[in-house]
Amino acid sequence: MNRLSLFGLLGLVVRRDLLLAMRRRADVLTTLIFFVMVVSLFPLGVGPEPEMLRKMASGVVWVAALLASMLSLPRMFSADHADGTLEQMMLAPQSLSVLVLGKILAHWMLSGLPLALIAPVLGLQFDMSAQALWILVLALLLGTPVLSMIGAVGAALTLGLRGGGVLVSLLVLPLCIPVLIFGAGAVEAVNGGMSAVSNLALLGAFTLFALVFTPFVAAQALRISME
Amino acid sequence: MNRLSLFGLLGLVVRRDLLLAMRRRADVLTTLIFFVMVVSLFPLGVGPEPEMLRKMASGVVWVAALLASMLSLPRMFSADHADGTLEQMMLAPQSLSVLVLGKILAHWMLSGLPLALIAPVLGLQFDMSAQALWILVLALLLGTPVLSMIGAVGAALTLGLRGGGVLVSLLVLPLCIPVLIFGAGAVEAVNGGMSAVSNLALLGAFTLFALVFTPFVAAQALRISME
Amino acid sequence: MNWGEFFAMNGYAFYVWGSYGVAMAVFAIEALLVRNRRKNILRELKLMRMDNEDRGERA
Amino acid sequence: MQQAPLLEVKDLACERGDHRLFSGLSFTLAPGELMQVQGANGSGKTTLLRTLCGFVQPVQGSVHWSGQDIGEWDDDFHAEMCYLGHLNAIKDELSALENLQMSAGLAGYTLSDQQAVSALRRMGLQRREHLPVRVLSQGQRRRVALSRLLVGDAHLWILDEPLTALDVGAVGLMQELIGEHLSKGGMTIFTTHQPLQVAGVQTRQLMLS
Amino acid sequence: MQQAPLLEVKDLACERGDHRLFSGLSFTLAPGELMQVQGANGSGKTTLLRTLCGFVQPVQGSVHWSGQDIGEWDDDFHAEMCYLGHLNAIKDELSALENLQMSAGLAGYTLSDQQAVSALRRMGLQRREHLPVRVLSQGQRRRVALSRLLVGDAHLWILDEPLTALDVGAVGLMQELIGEHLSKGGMTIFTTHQPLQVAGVQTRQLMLS
Amino acid sequence: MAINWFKYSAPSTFYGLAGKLIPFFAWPAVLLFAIGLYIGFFVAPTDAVQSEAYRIIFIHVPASILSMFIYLIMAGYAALGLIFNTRLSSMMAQALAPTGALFAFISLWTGALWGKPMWGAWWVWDARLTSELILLFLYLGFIALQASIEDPRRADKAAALLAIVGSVNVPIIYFSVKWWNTLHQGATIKMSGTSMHVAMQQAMFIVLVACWLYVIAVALARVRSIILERERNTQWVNELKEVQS
Ligand code: HEM
Ligand SMILES: Nc1ncnc2c1ncn2[C@@H]1O[C@H](COP(=O)(O)OP(=O)(O)OP(=O)(O)O)[C@@H](O)[C@H]1O
Ligand SMILES: Nc1ncnc2c1ncn2[C@@H]1O[C@H](COP(=O)(O)OP(=O)(O)OP(=O)(O)O)[C@@H](O)[C@H]1O
Ligand SMILES: [Mg+2]
Ligand SMILES: [Mg+2]
Repeated sequence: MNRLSLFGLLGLVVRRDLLLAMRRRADVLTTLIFFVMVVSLFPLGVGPEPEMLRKMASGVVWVAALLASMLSLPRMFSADHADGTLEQMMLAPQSLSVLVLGKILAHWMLSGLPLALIAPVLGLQFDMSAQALWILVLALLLGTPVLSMIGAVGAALTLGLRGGGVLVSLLVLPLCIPVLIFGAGAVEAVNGGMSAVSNLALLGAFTLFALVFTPFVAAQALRISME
Repeated sequence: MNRLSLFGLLGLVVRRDLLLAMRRRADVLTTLIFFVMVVSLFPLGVGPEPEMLRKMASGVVWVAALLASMLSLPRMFSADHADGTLEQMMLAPQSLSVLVLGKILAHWMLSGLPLALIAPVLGLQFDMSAQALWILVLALLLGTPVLSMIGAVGAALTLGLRGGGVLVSLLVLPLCIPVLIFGAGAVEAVNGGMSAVSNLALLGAFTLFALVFTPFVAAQALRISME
Repeated sequence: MNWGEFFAMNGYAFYVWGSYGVAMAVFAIEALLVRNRRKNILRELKLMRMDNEDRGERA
Repeated sequence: MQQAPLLEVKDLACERGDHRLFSGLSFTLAPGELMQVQGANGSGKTTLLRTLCGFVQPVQGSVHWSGQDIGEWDDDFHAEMCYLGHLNAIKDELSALENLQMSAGLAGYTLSDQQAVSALRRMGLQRREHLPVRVLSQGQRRRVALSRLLVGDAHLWILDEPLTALDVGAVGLMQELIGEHLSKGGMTIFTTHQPLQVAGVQTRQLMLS
Repeated sequence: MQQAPLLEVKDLACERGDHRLFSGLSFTLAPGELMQVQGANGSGKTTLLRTLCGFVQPVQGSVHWSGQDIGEWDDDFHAEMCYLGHLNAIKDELSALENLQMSAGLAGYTLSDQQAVSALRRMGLQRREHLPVRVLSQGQRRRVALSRLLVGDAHLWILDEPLTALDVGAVGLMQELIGEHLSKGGMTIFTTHQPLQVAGVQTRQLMLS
Repeated sequence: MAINWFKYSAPSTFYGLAGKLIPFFAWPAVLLFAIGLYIGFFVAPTDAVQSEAYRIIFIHVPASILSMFIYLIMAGYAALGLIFNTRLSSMMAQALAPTGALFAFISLWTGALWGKPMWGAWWVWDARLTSELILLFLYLGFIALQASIEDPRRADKAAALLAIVGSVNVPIIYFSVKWWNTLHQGATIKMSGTSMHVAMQQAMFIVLVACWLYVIAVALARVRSIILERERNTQWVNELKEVQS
């Protein structure tokens, strides 16, 4: 019997969540389709003027990304909670934070990453320039992990509650506003002829900051919710 | 023992759902707050220029209303399902459609109506004109019942399923697009100096059409889900 | 300065009195809600106590 | 003297998932009769009762009520029956009184405060009529659900484990109530894992394996 | 010969909601000992076991493992115990083999296919190792969960109704497994509503009222 | 003589103490409101630029300041409750949240009514306004989370964690909103350049103190109800004379 290292454990959790997601693919696709749908609703609601659409494109994509990752949040821990796996995770002799980090990573790979990859296609619908599209993808790649991380805290806090779905959005959306601002700001900076570096750097800084604290906080939240 | 008339029954169901909502006020408020929050996210993503905000206002409010009523849908039947009241409703010697219509009405009073009433405040944030605000409220009042009605069918179909939340959005959102287009279009017509009457008339027609069919369809969907 | 002028607030009456009116109304409503909450819990406690005594007598 | 049967079940077969629970089940129930459905956990008792109500469509056979097939949701039948399932169908947020009135309303008739209170009293819920059901104990919650039987005028009672969470006194009361119901020409079909004896009535047994 | 107790519970009191379940509970458990927690439904058995695991914070008293308070989530303690609750902690989508390997991974060690398969065989799951757990019967699902006990090296087993859904053969196997575990110096604390006798070991009883 | 503070952190003793303290905060609050508003409306002169509309400031600024302070205090209490497991501090946090939300609302409302005559718009997406709105959302999240968890101990801990995460985020949110706003448009209109009259400062300060007293009184009154709700099954609650009568 070989003991697992911390990294081994992290890898295991990520592999496990991805495997489970592959076995029930519908869940992953639904997030993506929701994202596409919300973004596509806008031109319908706002009207087809290309000038305006181009201006609002990055904002709309970011808001839609925010909402789409909100929607997939309640599922982050609930399946493990319902079948008792979460109990076993909390009894693991390793730090729960590492397990939570693994789950966050897997969540990002299944929600943030696909959104970032499909965003250019949606950006084209809004007539964004090639450079802006690049920055949009980069910003999404840097920013969406924060959504998953703060989201993990919210999901852990609302675990098993009635009306969890709207509640988790209510808790998490305000905390994600900085990411939204700098994420959407990056593209707009490029559109305005400025450099997006400072925006992207800030997004990266948020990610690092969140990476340090949120797994621990989410682990504490899980402990509170399990009692 | 006095037999209840159909109207009496309808009134009873509506009163009952409103009473329950009053006893657990948090649920109602959460939908409303979610709506306010999503609307407020947009300027943060798109930027604070009043000119552009004014143009996109009605679209944003409509999309947010759509999302907010989507999110409150799963709760429409799930509480009654979980505690067995739904079984008793289906055994009522009256038409199930009437009961469903009552629940739809109550849902609208608790989601659509508050959204319509708070929309002017949000419209002010986007610097909309007084006339546009009026039309916005009117359009919401005429259009949101359709969302509740189509939503009831979706909620009934996904009753008790895993991942019901996103699933119901997927089913219902595409069906609600016409409402979105004409609802947002009404305000834009006024902004463009045209009359909003045709838009509003169409919304009203949708509502009547849905009123005739959806209660029956939702009742059938409930029967299928209960098996 | 007479009262009419005072209440007119130089044309800004709606804004000024709207602010103070709502603020004071909010304070009053909050105080009322707090009092109601206390009344409710006290009534419930009394009911519970009577209920307990009732059960004690029967036992 | 035996009356003509009102409920007739003919050659019934039910499946859940891919699994055949029972088949070729036939029986009749006449006014004044009491029938207990027996069987191990998972043998299909609940499924049978829910088939009688019309929630579950049988894969074969049919259920008749006074000669008519109830296959298609039948409001006349529903007006004459009262079903009490595993779930209590009461709302935590409402008081016992409100719950009873709401249930009556959904079943299609109005109930004065007077009638509702006296039914609740009969079920042993004195002075608890106005408390939110949330604070009641499990047994008391079950009693609120059972008091629906008292206020309705259904001919056929379908009771799925009515004795769950009830104490000895309440079990006695239930036996009494069922006895009264039968003596007025009612019918009862029920499941239970506890013994239930109604004085002066022979309980018919239906065994599911 | 009696060994020094490893698990010590001192003056424990637990509440759920506003309700005091038990208080002043003290006992010790030494290697080779077997303890059964008894009590009516809702008397707090599950709560006690979950308090031992650290899920529930006691309102008073403490739990010690080899002399150390486990009040603050203690990884050393967790490395030496194995908890099996009401829930099976298995994933419907994965096969029995994958489930066992994942559980081992979460408990901090890797397991070769060889080891996992032989544990599953021992639990009577031959030729079912690669089926998704979804299609297994309730008893077989419980067996998958129990096979975790075979592959770990925990000193203390905490089992909440381990016999649920098990047939006679599996109950015998469980008695055998617990006997082996105790003879190797392990400890077991469990609850059950069925009788469970381990040959050659006296079961200590703990009564919650 | 040293006061036994620990004794007062028990809900049973604090219940009585709070009951005695409330009048000492409530009446001065009323009095100071009256004085402050008198000075504000009758002593303070009319502003050269904003005419009479500026008088909104006497309620707007105290409300704004308090809405922010209350969040900090609430988060502090919540953190204390989480770390030291003192029930009373969690109850205080719970009691403060609605008041904080109401002050945030008053700030937004009065600000909007001020903005219309000054800027010609009820609302602009200015950094300060936006972050006040987000603060209101944070309050609502705290209240909603606490309200939707049945078990009070879990509710306390979960809400406390949320409040702490929120208070770490508040500065980040504030600065990002500021940055976002200035990136897009020039400086928004500011209060007239003239320095404030002494009477204005006095009025504002007195109303501020009055608001503080009001907050304390209301929080104490509310925490008394919360204590009763939470401790409904204890002996001492049943022996209270307001329950006995
Ligand atoms: C919805 C609209 C408004 C909101 C939410 C709002 C919010 C705030 C907040 C949070 C503060 C406290 C800031 C601090 O103490 O540092 C404040 C103070 C202040 N606000 Fe507003 N405000 C609004 C509208 C206005 C308008 C329209 C004006 C003036 C024309 C204004 C002028 C001031 C002044 C002068 C102060 C106090 C001076 C200071 O502390 O710097 N506000 N407001
Ligand atoms: N929706 C469903 N899909 C698939 N299988 C089902 C479904 N509902 C029930 N079953 C299965 O049908 C069988 C019969 O269930 P039923 O509830 O009728 O049993 P029962 O006799 O009432 O048992 P108990 O004594 O536990 O109440 C069970 O094996 C159950 O697993
Ligand atoms: N989260 C909770 N909040 C409030 N009360 C709870 C909670 N969890 C359990 N309880 C109550 O605590 C009591 C003890 O529950 P517990 O699960 O420990 O009982 P048990 O002895 O394991 O019963 P069983 O034999 O049915 O498994 C029960 O009355 C239950 O209703
Ligand atoms: Mg059953
Ligand atoms: Mg148990």
